[in-house]
Amino acid sequence: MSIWEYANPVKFMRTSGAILPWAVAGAALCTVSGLVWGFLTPEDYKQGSTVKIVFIHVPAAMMAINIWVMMLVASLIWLIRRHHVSALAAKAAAPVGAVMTLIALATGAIWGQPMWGTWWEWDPRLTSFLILFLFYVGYIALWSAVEDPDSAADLTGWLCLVGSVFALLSRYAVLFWNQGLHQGASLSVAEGERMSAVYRYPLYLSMLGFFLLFVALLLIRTRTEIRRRRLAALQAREARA
Amino acid sequence: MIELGKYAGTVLAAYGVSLALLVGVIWQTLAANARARRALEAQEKNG
Amino acid sequence: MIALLMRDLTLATRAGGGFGLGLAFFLILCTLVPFGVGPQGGTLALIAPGILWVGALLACLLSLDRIFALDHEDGSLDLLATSPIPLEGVVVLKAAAHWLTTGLPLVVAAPLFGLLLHLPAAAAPWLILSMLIGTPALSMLGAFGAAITVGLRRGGLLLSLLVLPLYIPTLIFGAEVIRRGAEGGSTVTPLAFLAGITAAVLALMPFAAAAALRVNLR
Amino acid sequence: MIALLMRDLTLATRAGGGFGLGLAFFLILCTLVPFGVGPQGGTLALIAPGILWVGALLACLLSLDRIFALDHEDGSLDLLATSPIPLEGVVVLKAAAHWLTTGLPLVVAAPLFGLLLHLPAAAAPWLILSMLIGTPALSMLGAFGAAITVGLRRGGLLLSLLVLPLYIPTLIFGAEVIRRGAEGGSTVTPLAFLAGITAAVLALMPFAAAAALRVNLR
Amino acid sequence: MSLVAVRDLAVARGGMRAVEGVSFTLDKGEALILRGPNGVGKTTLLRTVAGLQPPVAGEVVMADDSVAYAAHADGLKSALSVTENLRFWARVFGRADINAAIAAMNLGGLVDRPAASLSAGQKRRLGLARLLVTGRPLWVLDEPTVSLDADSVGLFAAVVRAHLAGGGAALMATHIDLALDEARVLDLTPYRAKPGKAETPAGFNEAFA
Amino acid sequence: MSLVAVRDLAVARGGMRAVEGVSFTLDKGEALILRGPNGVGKTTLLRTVAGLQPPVAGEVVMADDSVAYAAHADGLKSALSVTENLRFWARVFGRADINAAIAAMNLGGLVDRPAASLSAGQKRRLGLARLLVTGRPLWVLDEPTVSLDADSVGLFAAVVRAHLAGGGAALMATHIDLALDEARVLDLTPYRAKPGKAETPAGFNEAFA
Ligand code: HEM
Ligand SMILES: Nc1ncnc2c1ncn2[C@@H]1O[C@H](COP(=O)(O)OP(=O)(O)OP(=O)(O)O)[C@@H](O)[C@H]1O
Ligand SMILES: Nc1ncnc2c1ncn2[C@@H]1O[C@H](COP(=O)(O)OP(=O)(O)OP(=O)(O)O)[C@@H](O)[C@H]1O
Ligand SMILES: [Mg+2]
Ligand SMILES: [Mg+2]
Repeated sequence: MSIWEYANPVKFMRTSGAILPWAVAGAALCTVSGLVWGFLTPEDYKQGSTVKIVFIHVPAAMMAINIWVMMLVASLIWLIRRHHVSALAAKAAAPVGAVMTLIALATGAIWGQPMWGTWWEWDPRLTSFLILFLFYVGYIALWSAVEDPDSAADLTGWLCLVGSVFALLSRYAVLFWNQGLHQGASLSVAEGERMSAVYRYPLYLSMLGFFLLFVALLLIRTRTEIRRRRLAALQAREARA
Repeated sequence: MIELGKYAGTVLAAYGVSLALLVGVIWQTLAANARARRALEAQEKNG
Repeated sequence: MIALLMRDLTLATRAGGGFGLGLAFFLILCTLVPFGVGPQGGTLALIAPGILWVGALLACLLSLDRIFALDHEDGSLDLLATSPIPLEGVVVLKAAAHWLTTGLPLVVAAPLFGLLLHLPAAAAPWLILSMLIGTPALSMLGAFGAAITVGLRRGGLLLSLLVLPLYIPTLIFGAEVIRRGAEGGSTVTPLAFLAGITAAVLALMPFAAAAALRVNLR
Repeated sequence: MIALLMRDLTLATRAGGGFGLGLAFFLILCTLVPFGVGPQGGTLALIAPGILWVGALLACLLSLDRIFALDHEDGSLDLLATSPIPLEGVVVLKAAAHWLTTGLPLVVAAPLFGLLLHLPAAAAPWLILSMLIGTPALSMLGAFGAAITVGLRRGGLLLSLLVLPLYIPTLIFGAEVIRRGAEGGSTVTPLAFLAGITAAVLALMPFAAAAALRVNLR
Repeated sequence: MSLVAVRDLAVARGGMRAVEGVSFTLDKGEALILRGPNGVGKTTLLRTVAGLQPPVAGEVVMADDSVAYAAHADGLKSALSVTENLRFWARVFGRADINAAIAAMNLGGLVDRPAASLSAGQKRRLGLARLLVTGRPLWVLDEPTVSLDADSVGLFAAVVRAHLAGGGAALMATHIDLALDEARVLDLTPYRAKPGKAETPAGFNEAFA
Repeated sequence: MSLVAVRDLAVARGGMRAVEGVSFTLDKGEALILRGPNGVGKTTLLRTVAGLQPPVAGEVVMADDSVAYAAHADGLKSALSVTENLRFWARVFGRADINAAIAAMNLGGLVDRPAASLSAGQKRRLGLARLLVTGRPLWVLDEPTVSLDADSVGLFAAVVRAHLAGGGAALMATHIDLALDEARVLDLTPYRAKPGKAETPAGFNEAFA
């Protein structure tokens, strides 16, 4: 079975209906246990109990970026292969991505207050997330402003394409503009500096949880979009008859 | 009850805001889905 | 009369109604300014009151063309003009709807954006207060500008030119309230001026706007 | 092809064409900022490069909706799409006309407005140079945004929301050039980035904009 | 008494008189169709009668709040449903009941549809229902059937006829035949304003001509 | 060879096929009038033939650069004079001479007037002159006579007839009678698309219905 077949709405409804319970259960299990485990970890000698924030902050930040990449892929599939469900999936993903970005920003800001002594600093990492959020908002606004779904899918697809390039470009521009305070990615850093296992395993778990949560939300939201489109399609057919 | 030390407010605020946002999208997702399902069923019954 | 207000609010919150766009624009502006000015917290804090007010002005401004233009295009305005509601009432209601969908969200969100610009915490209540008092005047003056330009295609830039000068007094006193509040000084005088301007605008502009509308309906 | 450019320029300079409105808006903005920020020369000089660039961005922005919308409404766009000129060419010409009527006057007038904001004299040549290199990208990106929103009634605010984030890299490097120039530092790197962005935008965006136009003509 | 009496009316557009010396009255149950070539001033006359612009000379006598005006644009919001659209206009005109209008226009099956999803004919029916909920006796209609097909024109004529039968009146401008045989026709061509100094100029173009 | 050959064409609007299976050819000197009720898909078909939107199925065969399209909107700039408007379109279409068009449309006395000051009938004549300066053989016209009076309609018919006589062809949609007796008429009603799954959906509304 090729992945293109998922674009057939009926097939998608059937397959997603079968996957959905598992995704929901997995998401609930991993997110809840990851966050609870994370919440129960001991204090860091430097950051005190604020280290517990990492279990929300990092998965959310990761998903914020990944969801945009997923939207880019879905938009490309729509623009090239014209699979309608693909366009709807991109539309369905955007609000989840925007919320993930907001969570990363909010937890970061709250964390920054004790750590850096300020709610907000124009650090490159933070700033590029703010820009990513702007792109999410623009993308969502464009979807809701264009009435004709075919045009909306095409236009948002192009916007996603151009926006991706500019989000990346902005990131480098921002790095040039200001060197920041934020720590680098510690999951990939050399063995010696790695985050201790006490924090690492609950972090992995809640990252998996956030990912599954996204999958579950994406499936439900895409199904919602399909139903809405079907309703509109039935009404349009009636109006024309 | 676990001890959060002097950063209790910070940690709780971070978890609180995040959970509120998560619950927000989840609730919106489910509500919209239910609404769409109901509207579609009504249409398919009538039409 | 309440029906008109409710309809405008409903329309604004429906898909494509543009609710929240003003807020997003405000956010973008608060992001752009540090890119231009540089990320130093000290400089930003200094100019934050001014930037926040200018941002609110512009966010208001860009949504003004929705006040009458859509109703003009689809013929609603003609019908409203022949309805039992006096045209002055229509103006007030439309300005009120604009404020509720644009001004009020800005007031609520402004402290958050203040954080981005390192506005001192002491200034936040003054920010809210000054915007709460000042923004209704922005909507009402905007309604006047929108009434003047309603017949023009693509009158957006012209509208800005007409309305921005009218916004200057509100801007000056509004920013002054925040600045004095941040320094712990007395804010009574600028607050009084701000409130006075808003009161006068709300009392008088509906007549001017309705007159302009009548001309454009002709 | 040249005919289209000439027509757009003629239209812009005729009554109601809006030539000079962008400049006037820029001027108003440069006067609003001191009202909001306070008149201290030191602060103003510090933020002048940023304000000038942000002002140019906004002045550009507010005239964007004229790029395609008028031609869409009166049917010219349909006819241009069936004409021998490829749609990509139409996009480039319209963006060029927009730049000539909006961007270029801003470049020329910017040093004057720099005076209003106490921009140091050493920075003026850098201001002109950076705007000369950067503003064409603004017009071209704006044409893309205008092509996306051409079918929407009253898409002004949405257009800003879509276009302003795309302006960020240009803004950052543009303001950086002026700041470094004023301090006597090396401006080569930001200038190179600025020119690179403009070149890439001019090379690639016409295709994206033409694709969006085709969707909206459908 | 007549619903509306127009006496020696002169109307102006673009700063110049378009027609002058127009007089007519409309009683309950009467319809009057204005005709004339493009630009003679039909639209202008209708807008003056509806009170949207002041007359240059002459007068329009009628009771307050008796006109419902409609041009091509229907005043419908595509984001609102059929009910929401009608209820809005009903409330603006101080009335509550929209069911009668829905029934009269046979819109029953469509009440929850957004106006955007209606077909052209359905939209037209909704536009007519909007006239009904105003409760106004005098309909002033400007080219109400532009680009409508024959079926929709027939529907429109039937509604106008019902309005007349219910004691209303209608004043319309149209180029095409509406199959409303009971309507009187007034050709505006003979009333075209003569260039020449009038004592009160209608606008800049006349004041300086 | 024919100027345009349309074979088994299906066109879509709003994500759904409007008409399908339409075939016709137009030779030099021929005119075809499309008819059908509101919303059947006349406008959509014309835009597809003009190349403004892609067909869903079937094909439109013609030489490159042979279509001149015109809908209600005339593509005229009210700030420009008659000459400026015409010269612009002539240059866009790679031609230089506008005098022939001005003479043909009897616009000689108006050349320096801004388009804003023209009457509706004069505007229409200018719009037709614009078609002439394109030099394109196939005219695709969508409701070209909407809200024109009888005189203007007659003028329009004469111009189309001259175009046909000069070796051109015309494809038009209209609800009213144009007095172009030599034109063939194609009623689109029988070609209305049947709901039902097509293998490639025309858009969202078909993919999900
Ligand atoms: C609004 C502001 C912030 C944003 C948008 C943000 C964004 C991010 C992102 C994108 C990551 C993922 C890095 C990666 O794995 O590649 C991250 C990780 C992290 N952030 Fe933040 N951050 C913010 C504020 C803060 C603050 C104030 C702190 C604490 C002082 C902080 C501490 C961390 C830590 C410890 C990590 C984990 C690094 C790692 O091990 O990967 N962040 N943040
Ligand atoms: N915006 C305008 N500015 C100046 N003059 C105008 C304007 N609109 C119309 N006119 C002029 O006013 C006169 C009356 O126009 P009006 O629209 O009332 O005519 P009409 O009889 O309704 O024509 P139609 O049959 O085309 O609808 C015309 O001579 C016209 O040229
Ligand atoms: N913007 C739109 N969005 C969705 N559907 C549309 C839109 N415009 C038209 N349609 C639908 O497309 C179909 C074809 O419309 P089209 O305009 O081609 O018809 P037409 O034959 O030209 O009608 P008319 O006689 O009213 O001009 C109609 O059923 C209409 O409902
Ligand atoms: Mg008229
Ligand atoms: Mg049509």
